[in-house]
Amino acid sequence: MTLRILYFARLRERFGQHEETLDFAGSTAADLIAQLRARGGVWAEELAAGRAFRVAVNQNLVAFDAALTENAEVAIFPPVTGG
Amino acid sequence: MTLRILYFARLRERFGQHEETLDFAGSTAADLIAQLRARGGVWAEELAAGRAFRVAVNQNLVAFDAALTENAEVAIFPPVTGG
Amino acid sequence: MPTIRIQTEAFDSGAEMAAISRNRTDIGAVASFVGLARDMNHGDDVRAMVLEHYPGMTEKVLAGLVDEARSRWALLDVTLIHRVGRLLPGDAIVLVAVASTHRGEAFSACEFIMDYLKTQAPFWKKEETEHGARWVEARASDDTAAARWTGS
Amino acid sequence: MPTIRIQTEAFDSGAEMAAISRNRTDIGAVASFVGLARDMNHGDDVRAMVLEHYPGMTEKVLAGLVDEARSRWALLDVTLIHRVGRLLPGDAIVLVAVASTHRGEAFSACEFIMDYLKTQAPFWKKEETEHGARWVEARASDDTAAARWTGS
Repeated sequence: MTLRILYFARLRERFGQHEETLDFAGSTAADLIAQLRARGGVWAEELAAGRAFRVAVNQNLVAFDAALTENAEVAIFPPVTGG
Repeated sequence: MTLRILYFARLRERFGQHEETLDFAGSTAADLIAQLRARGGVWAEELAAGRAFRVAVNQNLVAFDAALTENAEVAIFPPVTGG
Repeated sequence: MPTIRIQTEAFDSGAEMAAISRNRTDIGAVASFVGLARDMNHGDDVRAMVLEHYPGMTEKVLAGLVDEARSRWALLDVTLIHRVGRLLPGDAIVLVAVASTHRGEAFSACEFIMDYLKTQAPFWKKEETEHGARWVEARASDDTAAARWTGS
Repeated sequence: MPTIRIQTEAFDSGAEMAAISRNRTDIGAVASFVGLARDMNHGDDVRAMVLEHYPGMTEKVLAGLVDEARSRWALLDVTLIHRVGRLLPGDAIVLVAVASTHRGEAFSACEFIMDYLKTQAPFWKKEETEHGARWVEARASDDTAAARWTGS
């Protein structure tokens, strides 16, 4: 399936991009994280197990076992710090 | 001893006075209430056991067993309803 | 540093709340509360209300409440204004604004001051309704609210 | 009826808070909170901060928070304004104002909205300090604060 991936804040800066379109063969958010982590470097570092980051699918916060669907907008970002 | 007694809100209206100077032979706030209650009429009614009213001595809320002292300013009033 | 006022004049709650953080850069949080005169109470139209107080004791109680709040929480400033006299529906009766570094202290102190003011400060409200004037009765829920802050 | 705004422009928190009860006589209580940019954090001078957000999701989350508050408490009106972009110390970042008949609902709803906003709404702060720029880390105390509202 095709996914639109968005990065925010520290992750956007570390990854050097705000947005990408990705071909994805897995099924859950956890699978996507594993695929990104496999890129190594800052990807492996920032998305390592134990690092705090959040995933939203179609603008809703989800647990890592959430299923992804064709053309979903998936956002990956650090814990929020507004207010 | 001589006491200055103040009444507020509903009690001021029912008693028809805001302030009086009183000769007092008792010792506590409860004694004073008993002396006022003995006047009968609205005094007996408003200060009856079980009616909700408060006593302040020299501008501090006190329990009914508080001792009164010469020239004390004693205020008797309904439960407060500001804010 | 705290501002405490009892006054017959109307006050501008927005301006008072804004003033607490003006020209300061160390405040992270301002929690505030405004109590207003409503046009309805216990099902009756209220046309106006008159607030009576006990001059002397009121000032003492309000200063004591603010001191107590400042001893419980790290506060940067407090503003407390209470009107007395005749008020119309929509008029602000009371304002409590509390400034602090973080929001937890500001919220707690603001609510604490209001809860104690409601049960300790010698103010009384008389409402003018279509059926005549009546003194507002104290609410048991206010005692319950104030009791939250003891023994904790 | 609720007002929800995300904006780069500064806002006048006093004017916004006053506006919520203007020309109304049914509101008895307005609880509000203003979060401000401070000149100091973790011991360092902060010269400015930049607030980033996730356009689209932010609007959705804030509307959801306000809806949730309105389903939990009887509220008469809510105003929620959050700035994004570059802010200077002393600038208001966020305003939450809640109007209700009685103060308990207004205080609870205001604090609830802030607690959830802090942990759910996609905003991120970056501080410019004397040692360079740094992303603000989430505080565990914010998760604790938000957890108070679940399971009660």
